[in-house]
Amino acid sequence: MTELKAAASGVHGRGADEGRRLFQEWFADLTSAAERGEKAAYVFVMGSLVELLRCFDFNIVFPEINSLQTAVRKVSDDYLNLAEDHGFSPDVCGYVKADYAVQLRNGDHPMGRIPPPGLSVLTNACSTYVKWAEIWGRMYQDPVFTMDVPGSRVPVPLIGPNGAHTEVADAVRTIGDSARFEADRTYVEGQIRELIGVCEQVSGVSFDIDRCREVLRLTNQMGRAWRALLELNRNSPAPFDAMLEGTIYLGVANALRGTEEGARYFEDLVEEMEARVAAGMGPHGSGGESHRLVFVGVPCYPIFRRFYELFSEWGGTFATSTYTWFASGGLNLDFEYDLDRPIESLAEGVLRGVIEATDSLMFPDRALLQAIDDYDVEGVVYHPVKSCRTVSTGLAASRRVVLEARDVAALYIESDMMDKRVVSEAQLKNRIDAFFEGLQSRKLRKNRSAAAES
Amino acid sequence: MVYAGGVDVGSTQTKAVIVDESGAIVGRDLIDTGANVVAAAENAFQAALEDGGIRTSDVGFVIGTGYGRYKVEFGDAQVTEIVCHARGAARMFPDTRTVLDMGGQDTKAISIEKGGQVLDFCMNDKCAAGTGRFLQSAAAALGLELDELGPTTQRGKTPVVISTTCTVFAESEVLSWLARGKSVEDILLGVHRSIGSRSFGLLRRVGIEGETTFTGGVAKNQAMVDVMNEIVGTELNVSEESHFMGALGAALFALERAKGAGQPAAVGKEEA
Amino acid sequence: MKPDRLLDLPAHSDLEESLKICRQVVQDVEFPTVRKWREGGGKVVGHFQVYFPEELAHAAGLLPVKVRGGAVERREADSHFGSYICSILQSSLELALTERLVIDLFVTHAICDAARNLAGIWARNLPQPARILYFPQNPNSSHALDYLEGEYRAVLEEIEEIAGRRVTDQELRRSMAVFNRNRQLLAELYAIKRDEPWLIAADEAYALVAIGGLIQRDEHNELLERLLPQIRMREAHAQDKMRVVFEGGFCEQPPLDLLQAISEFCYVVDDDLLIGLRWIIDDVPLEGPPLRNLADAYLNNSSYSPVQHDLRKPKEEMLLERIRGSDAEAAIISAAKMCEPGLDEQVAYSQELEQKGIPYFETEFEEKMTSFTHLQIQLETFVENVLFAWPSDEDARPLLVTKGGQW
Amino acid sequence: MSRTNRGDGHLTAGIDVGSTYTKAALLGESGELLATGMCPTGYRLEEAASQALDQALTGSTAERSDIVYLATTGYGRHRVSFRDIQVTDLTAHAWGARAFFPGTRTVLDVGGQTMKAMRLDGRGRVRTFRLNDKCAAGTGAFLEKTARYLGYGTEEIGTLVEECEESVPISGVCAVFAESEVINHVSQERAPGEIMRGAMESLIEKSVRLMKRVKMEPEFTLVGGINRFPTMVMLLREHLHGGVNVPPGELVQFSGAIGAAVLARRRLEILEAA
Repeated sequence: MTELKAAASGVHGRGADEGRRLFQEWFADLTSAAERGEKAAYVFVMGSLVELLRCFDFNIVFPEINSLQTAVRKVSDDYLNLAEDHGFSPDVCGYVKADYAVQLRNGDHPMGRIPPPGLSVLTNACSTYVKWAEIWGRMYQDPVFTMDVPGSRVPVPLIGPNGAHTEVADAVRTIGDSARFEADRTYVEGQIRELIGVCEQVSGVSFDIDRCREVLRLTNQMGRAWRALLELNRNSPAPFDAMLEGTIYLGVANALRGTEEGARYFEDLVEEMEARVAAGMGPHGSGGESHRLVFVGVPCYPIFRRFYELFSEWGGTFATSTYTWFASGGLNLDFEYDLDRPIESLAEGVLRGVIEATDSLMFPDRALLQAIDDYDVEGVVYHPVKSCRTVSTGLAASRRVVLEARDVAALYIESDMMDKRVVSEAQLKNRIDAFFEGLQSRKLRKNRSAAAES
Repeated sequence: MVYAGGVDVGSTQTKAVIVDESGAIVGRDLIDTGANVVAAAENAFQAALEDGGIRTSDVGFVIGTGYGRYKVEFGDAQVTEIVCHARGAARMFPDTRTVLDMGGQDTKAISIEKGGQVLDFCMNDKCAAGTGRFLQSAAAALGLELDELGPTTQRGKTPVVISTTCTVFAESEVLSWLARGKSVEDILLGVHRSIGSRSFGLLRRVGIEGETTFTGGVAKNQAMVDVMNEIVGTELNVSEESHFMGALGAALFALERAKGAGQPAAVGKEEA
Repeated sequence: MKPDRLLDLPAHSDLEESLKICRQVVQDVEFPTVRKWREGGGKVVGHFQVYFPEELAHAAGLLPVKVRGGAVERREADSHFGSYICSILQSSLELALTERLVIDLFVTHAICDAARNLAGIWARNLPQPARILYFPQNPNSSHALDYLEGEYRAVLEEIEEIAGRRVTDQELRRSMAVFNRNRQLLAELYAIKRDEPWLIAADEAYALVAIGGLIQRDEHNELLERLLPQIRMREAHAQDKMRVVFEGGFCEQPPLDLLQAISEFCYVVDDDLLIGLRWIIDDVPLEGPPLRNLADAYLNNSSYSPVQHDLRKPKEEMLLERIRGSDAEAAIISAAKMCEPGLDEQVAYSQELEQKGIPYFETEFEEKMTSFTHLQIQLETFVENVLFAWPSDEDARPLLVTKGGQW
Repeated sequence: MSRTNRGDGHLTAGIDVGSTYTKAALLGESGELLATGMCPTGYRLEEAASQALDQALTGSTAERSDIVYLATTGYGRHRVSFRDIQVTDLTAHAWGARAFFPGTRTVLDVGGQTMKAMRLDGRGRVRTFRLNDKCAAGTGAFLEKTARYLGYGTEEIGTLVEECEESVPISGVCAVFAESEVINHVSQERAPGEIMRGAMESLIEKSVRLMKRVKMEPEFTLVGGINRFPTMVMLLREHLHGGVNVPPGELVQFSGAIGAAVLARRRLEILEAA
């Protein structure tokens, strides 16, 4: 074993262990809060506004994470069935249904107990968030604050009709249009100030701007590490699998943003990954990265580990995943809060985060092509899910654009992130196998023609 | 003489093909898969050997494909049927760039390069809507045999609009049209068009380029071919051997392996 | 030359004939009125469900067209979407891709996650511009009005670009007056449905409303002004039918045949079909800044739907109000297949009606459905309940007697 | 035939014109079940209705003229010209179930093609009901298909399943995919009884889900063709941890016709009171 490898194996797996510990602690805290009869502030990953809520000592609950945990822990069926027994359709978002069932069961959850909402804060980044919070409003009469965050108004396609290539001009997006962006930012800032009033009322804590500054600073610190982490996966082999491990890291990033622990966790993680890179280690150990891929969508949680294996068995590694962009609360963006203007800057951060997240879902072409180039991938795996129309609606159309623009292979597989009934492992395997068979013969032909030329 | 074999184990039928050194089919057989999949693969293979008058020991390499590909216990390797159909179609019609395969419970659209390498593919994911099963249900509801479907449908003039896509409900929808006084011919034409439209959606996903070859058991139904030709707006290639296309592709891959032993596998996972 | 009339009604056509033609045009997936408008050199602003301030397009001399899908065989659109998408989204794109409906500016809204995505898919595949109009989902914020006024201004500028001219406040006010009148007339139509439902069947009323989304409102006003008195004079007698509210038609539209099937058993005394055309309740004031007034009306003088969030308008309470206001006995709580907001709301509605003891049934529909057997059986069953039920639990007694424990 | 044309025998009748069989039931003056009749439906619905009714009459001492009110149900209910009223299957089965078991609050009706759940109130009203109108298909036909595939007759299923403790899970939403799951299990050499049990459990689960969606309350009554599978009844009882009423013996298949006859009686009462 080389020295590098020894060094790497010293820190290898630290992030995973530590992440697990932090997650368990988080749920343990929530459980004891629930047992003390406390309530929580409910937030969502896209535009979470957690930084603001931390200033009021709220227990923070991410219902999306709770729901996906029921699937990862293989009990989502129980929860989905209960919600469907209460009238929910099999065709609607599984996250909403699992959470509804958690509420019906007084917060009973495989990771502990979830306190009920005393306040719900959401954005319109996903329209289903809005319907979701209305459910809590009905169940608990808790204050619901919907932060209205306008997204990009005019989509300009990367590749227009008839294959005409048009560059995406930033001016057509609200980001980059200074007057329009500033108007939207002011609109969001106005609402943040209204939200501060609501938080003070609900929590009985008065807002402390210095505390807010400190929280924002910690998010800045975490964001720098997050971006460094994603960047490290441009190496070959990629040090971690963006679909499997990336998703675990995402959980920590959301739960612990704006905290000391969270910031430190990601700095340590970057150190671990740097060591892996130096030792040439990938997620499957040393080497073994036959095919670099990009993942588009939300993973298949009901068979999470197996889903990953269906790719890794063929030597497939996800160098990046759109999930680590749109669900990171804007950590992926080259943006830091201006600590001299905390509220103004928080408004800008929320606005940018939501716009970039929704753009990466609705108009993902440009970002995907960029990722294909940056991460040097040979295949794109689209995984639209029944549960989530926000993420899934445009993927079939995007796939066509990407295939026209780059010499990559694409796989399009539909299943769900929660509902085992629409996850057929045999079907998935068949398609994934065919995809890799295609990738293999593509590689072989490339090698042959390269050999013929030389 | 080197021979190679391909066995395509589908959900309802199992097909086996033996090819000679030139890749020409010298033996073929088709049987119902039934409950014993392992036996079905073996029986179909043996029958194909018999059909070609070839001994087992003359076959250099066998590849299994289809849903039951891992049940071809005498097989040397497995390849998915998507890749095999592409290869088979390219052999039969070398200018094929798009393949439409309509099987018992799935329909797939595949775009390929010259030579048959898969560029892209799409399949029905959610349910068995728009597959051969839909036709079977409709035929059952109308009391027709499968081979009567085509001729009957061809007599249809004004197709009814079939709104359900669910194979199970197809039967009751067909009956409700009958009750409303529509003719069997027009109802069947409606059923075929409904399947045609869904398949066209899949074809559009991978893009329709060059010649399109229509494979699978349903391609034996001339009415379905007519409907597809009309919807796609061009004449689709249909081989006499359309239902053997997957097995043929597998046999061709096997032939490559039988000839070039020692070279790395182009596709498929080899048995350890 | 832009035509004065888009709807080809024979001179002096009577009520029955007019209704028949409206029905035909509303179901025609070739959009003859829009075609005629374009052939006359007119331009079209197509707006996806639910609401759009059509006054803006009207003032610029463009034809605002409600994009609400249609029962069209889908060949082009399917491949752009996944499996779990409602029909209206796909059929709307199909209509555009096949050039049955040509639109110079397409506006969609963030009413749901799927519709918001439509803008991107539209822009990738069609040469004409598409945009999203974000209606505020926090209408309870004091900043919402300023924001929405700003959005209307931006949309107006885009419309002006299409029209090739500026729009004056005076023109906006003139259009607002036309639309105010239009909503008054629609309210009169709904008053007939409520007070004398035997005079007009649900599908007929629907066709009369829907035609407004396909012609200029001036023409629609004339049509309604001519027909409403004729409806009131219609020879029809009241039948003993159940009075119901139909809920679930705010976006995807049920086929007319479905409404007709309902009419066989029930009087639909109120509904949310094409609620966007009737979104604003009272007249929008003509004095003062027009765009601000329109924005204010959207926020503070409006109906409800599952896709608008407003803490002042809990949907289930709004539904109860609709049921009470129309003196309905029961409700049909429907939702389009795969419609996330509609299906989510169905849960809240049914729980509320259950609690209040109001009979209801839930159903799903799709714009392209052709078989209504399930729905008819449910409706019949409903009606039968009235025919056979005992007056109270105490009155109920066994109707089948056993002979010494033997059947 | 109008009501006034009828004799004064004070009998009521119900005819259930189903897609395969037509069934008739005859009730006496005080509500006792006098007789039943049954014949294949065929193409001539009116004739079938007549035939079934006559058969019932033969089994009693009554004549057609003794019938004062006649209700039809089933898919051919509108096609019987000598009816006084027609009611839907839902209403007829609900009232049929209540006629047998007055405490019935939830009715589950599983037939060959459809599955229905209804909740009733004390006044006999169907409060809410649900049909399996989505693609999630689970009906009696699936059981028969599975049995046939495994090579067993309907009557052999009982012993087959009861001999097995285990079951293989069959989870597919799509009935077609569910069939291929069955095929898959067969090829993996799982015992036929276990597969059959799995198919039944999947059907039970779907039934119970449907009942939950109408907010089920006891007592439960099971009607429809599924009663031909006693094992299903047994499993359903296990699943609901308690009683499930099943119409007695041969009368199982007459619950629609009896329901219609009972409704005829109720309607007569209302008319006479008026």
